[in-house]
Amino acid sequence: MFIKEYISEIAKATKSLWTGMKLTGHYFVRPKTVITQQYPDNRDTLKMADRFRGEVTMPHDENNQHACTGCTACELACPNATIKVITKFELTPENKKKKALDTFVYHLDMCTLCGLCVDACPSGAIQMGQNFEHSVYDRSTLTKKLNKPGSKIREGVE
Amino acid sequence: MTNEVIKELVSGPLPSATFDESGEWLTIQIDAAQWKQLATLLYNAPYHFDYLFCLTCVDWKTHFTTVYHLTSTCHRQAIVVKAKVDRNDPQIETVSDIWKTADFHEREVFDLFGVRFINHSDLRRLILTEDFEGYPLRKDFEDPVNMIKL
Amino acid sequence: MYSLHAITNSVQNWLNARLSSTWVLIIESLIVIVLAIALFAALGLILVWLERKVAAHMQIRLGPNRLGPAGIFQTSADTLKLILKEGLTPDGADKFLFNFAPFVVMIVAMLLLAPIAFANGFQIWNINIGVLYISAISSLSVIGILIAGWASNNKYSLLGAMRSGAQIVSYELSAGLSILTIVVLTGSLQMTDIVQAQQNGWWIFKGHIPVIIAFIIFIIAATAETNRAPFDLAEAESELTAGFHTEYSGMKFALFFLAEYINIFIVCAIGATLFLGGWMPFHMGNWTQFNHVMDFIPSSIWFFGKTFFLIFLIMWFRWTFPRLRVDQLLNLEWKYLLPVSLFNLLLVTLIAIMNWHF
Amino acid sequence: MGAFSLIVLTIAAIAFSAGGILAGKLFTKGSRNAQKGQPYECGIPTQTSPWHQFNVGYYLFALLFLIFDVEMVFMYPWAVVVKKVGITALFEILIFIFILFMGFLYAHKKGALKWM
Amino acid sequence: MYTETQIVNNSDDELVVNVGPQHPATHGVLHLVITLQGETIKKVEPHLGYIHRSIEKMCESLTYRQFIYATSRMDYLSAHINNHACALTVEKGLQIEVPQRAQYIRVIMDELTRIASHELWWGAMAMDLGAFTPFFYAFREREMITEIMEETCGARLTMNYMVPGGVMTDLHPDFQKKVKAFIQLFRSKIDEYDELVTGNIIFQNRMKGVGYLSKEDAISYGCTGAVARASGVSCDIRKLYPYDVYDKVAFDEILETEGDSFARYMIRMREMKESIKMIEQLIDNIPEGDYQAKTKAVLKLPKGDFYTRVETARGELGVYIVSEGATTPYRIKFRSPGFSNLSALDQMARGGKLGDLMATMGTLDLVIPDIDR
Repeated sequence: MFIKEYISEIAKATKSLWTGMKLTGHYFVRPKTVITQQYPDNRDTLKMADRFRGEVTMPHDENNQHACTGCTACELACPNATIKVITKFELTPENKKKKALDTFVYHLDMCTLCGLCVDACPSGAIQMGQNFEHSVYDRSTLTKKLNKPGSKIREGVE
Repeated sequence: MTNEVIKELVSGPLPSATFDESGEWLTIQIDAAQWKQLATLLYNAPYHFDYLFCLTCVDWKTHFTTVYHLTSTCHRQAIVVKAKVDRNDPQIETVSDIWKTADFHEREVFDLFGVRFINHSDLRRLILTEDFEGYPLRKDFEDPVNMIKL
Repeated sequence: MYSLHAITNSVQNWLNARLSSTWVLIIESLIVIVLAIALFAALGLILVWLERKVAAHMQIRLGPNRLGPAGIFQTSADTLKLILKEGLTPDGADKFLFNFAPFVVMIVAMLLLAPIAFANGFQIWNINIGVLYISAISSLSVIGILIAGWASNNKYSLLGAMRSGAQIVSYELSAGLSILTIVVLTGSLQMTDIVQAQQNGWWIFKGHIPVIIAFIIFIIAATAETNRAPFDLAEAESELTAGFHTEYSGMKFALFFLAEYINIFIVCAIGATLFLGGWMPFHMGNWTQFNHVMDFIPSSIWFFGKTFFLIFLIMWFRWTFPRLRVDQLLNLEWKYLLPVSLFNLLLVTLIAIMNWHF
Repeated sequence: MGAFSLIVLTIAAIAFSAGGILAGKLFTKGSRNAQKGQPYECGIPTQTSPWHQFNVGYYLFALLFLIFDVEMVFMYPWAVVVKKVGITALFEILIFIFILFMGFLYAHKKGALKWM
Repeated sequence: MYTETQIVNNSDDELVVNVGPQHPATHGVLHLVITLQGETIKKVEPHLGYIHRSIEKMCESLTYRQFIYATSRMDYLSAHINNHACALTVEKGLQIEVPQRAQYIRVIMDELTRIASHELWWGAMAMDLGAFTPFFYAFREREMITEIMEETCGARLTMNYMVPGGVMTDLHPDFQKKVKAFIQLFRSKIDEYDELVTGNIIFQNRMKGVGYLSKEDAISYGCTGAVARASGVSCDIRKLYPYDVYDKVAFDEILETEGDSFARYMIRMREMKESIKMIEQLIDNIPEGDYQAKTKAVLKLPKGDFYTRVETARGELGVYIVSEGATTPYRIKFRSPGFSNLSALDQMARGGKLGDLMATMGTLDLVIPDIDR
């Protein structure tokens, strides 16, 4: 019947609206369910995942030594020409010439953080860092030199 | 339905078509002029290749090939048609009246390769601006501003 | 116990004792102007903040929380930002109408304040046809929106204005009919009379189900008349970017924005007055003790409490429901709300005549 | 305060709006160029003017509204006296609403409420 | 930009409105030119290219290991699946046998990506219809997935996790535990979605009967994914041409026949539940072993062309590689699902209201970088 249908339609509609309102009301009265993070405030406690790819870093040990042999595998693996490895020749104790790293230039502004360079590195010299706060005022500061001044290759890394 | 049946079907009206079965699917190689005839043939019953799932173009420096991947939603048989297009005067009959999806795909190919699709209802640049010069996906395209040679 | 009524009386007496009647009028006018502007500014700031907080908590986030405790100064900062923005007039616009529209909207919003009883005896104009006055003035606000949409020379604005016109005009019918139910029960168009009639109980409690239905229809119509989601088709940002105020920027936009919130306040105030007893405290039959406690709460608190409850209800709608389509919106009015409210009016008439209400 | 309050409130509204806009003008340094003056249409230069005749389909609702709103104005005086008049008022309004409703049904049947 | 072609041939009562590139409903830089008559849509004409990066051209100069990263940027919501498709194509060319463990991981990741993508779609679509709150509820669950991804893959959106021969790194030790916790939570939350949106009368009225696409049109326009399945076209690549371990999982291909926006909506909602089922079957049975097959340092595909189809969250993604035997592809073509789905928009939106267009576009689930590539 028309009137009956008409009324039941209204009743059904009202019920469906009320179900939705109940849900939003449910969350409204429960401030504990808030999921947002107070980002700059929680910086000290913010823990990024270990594998998070934030930037390419080159770990140095306490003797200011790294593991980069200057083989340019990372440079070749990089799809965007983000990495430029500049090598030099050093004399070994046996008075032989040996290729060594001079400067490891890393263009963070071109990096897509794909992790292919780390994958390609045969000596584990570079790693992905967890830092994600990369905003700077001048783009030129995003071109980084990853090996620290005066650093040397670690003994035994070939 | 096997590849043999299709071969038989195609080689009747189009004796110059060549077949290649080395890939995953049967590949039919034809000339641009024969494409419309073949398309109509393939679309109509009983084989009913009603689903054009990929349309693209390859620049071979000497010529283009437009590549059509077709399948049938009832028989699930896929075939590939490669039509050879002249590079100096690239044109081929449109199939947007058979498969509507070809409308956009042909416009994209026109935009990026410069292949003109004859009788296409609305052949305009789809992605690039109207005043753009050159066809970026051609092998000899050079863009001194945006392209970085590695 | 102090009350706003006493304060106004003493101020008037104090003025009357010292000045001539013309000066009293001028000074009173100035006081009214200052109070009205202060109310507008305060409401704008509070309601926008409240909306953002309500929205945030429904959306499991915190909302503004940086500027001041719980972010209460956020809206002040926003206003400051809007003041510092350039108020642009597009080249192709009808310059006079474009700049005139915000004034129309504001004037309408301001005029609607006149008959509202904010507290016991605290009212700008105790007009004897208060309800009719509100119906008449509130329908003017659509003109401001139409002017704004038309003058912008923008397609979104124009479509938004057209939608708004059809919508406000349609929903005015069911709003008017649900207001009429209360008029029928009270037998008066005066706001004070309507409030007084609810001394022994609010209409929503005494009037059986028909009044509750009228109340629901009124809330729906009020939401629609103020262009609020789910009826915000005039702005429908996913369809018309910003609807009728697409071209407005800076303070001109702020005035539209403010007027929207003021209008919400006003319709909710009217709703509270008609259905929830205005400034009348909550009384329970013969519980004298309880009634005394309730009386102790100032009448202005009662009024604002009820109004803000209704405002919360409208905000709750907004942050729960999707938007209606424009033809569905008109369908809802013409096929559901209007017949139902007509029928409902008859029921209420029967109740009123038979004295079946409490 | 009486009807004089209307003037007072209008002045208040104008003062408020004008004050806001003037304050805005005071603090901003406007610059103008051709792009800035264009109407907003998602960043694309607008092609046709919106100021030409086009079909919106709202006008039927406007006409219907006119009918109903006028009827409603008649109902206000009735509503005030309904309690005093008693049961006669109910029948009167029944007839009134019946006629109104017939008109409404007619409009509905004619398809006036259907969106074109 | 497009001025010359559009102005003319407008009859008097028509209004040409641009929706996009800067419009809240287009979720990106899609540009639609809409011809309106009153509120009724006469024609919708998409203009593309605002975010075209010519990934196909770029890939021609990248090696077979490198080009995969670029595909994460196409359909960024199903980055895993894009990478998966590329890895599969290279594997097909090189005939590499992928270890079982890697196959399991890949499928689980694909399905998690699908859920994440559908969640975002759900929120964004509700936003198109004017409801803001669902967006945040959807993100609450999506955040759990992105956190799982972050732990294992190292990124939240553009993962670059699948490499030719397997996956880049092994699973995080907590992976299984977290996925199970997510599944448990998600099952309860999906009811909330239904309460808030699916059952809502306004929503249903907005969606039902809107943006109708017939089965024939769906096939002819080359629609895939939820768009085609809502019209009754069986086109789930996972079922028809299973890759990796999809043939070992029991799941249903979700089909509806109405062809309207609500059917497309329901398909995606049901797909999420189906994905949960698939993950549940796989998560406890990940075999031990290598996660990556031994491959050469420099990959060279043999001469020939290779085509792979996978099912992304939006539909069928085809990767077509023409190889000349070099270290880089000679020509690469991505057949993106959004591109074909978008071409059907005109057909679907015609005759509807302006509000219907938003409902239709919302259920098409357009990701503009996927269309523009």
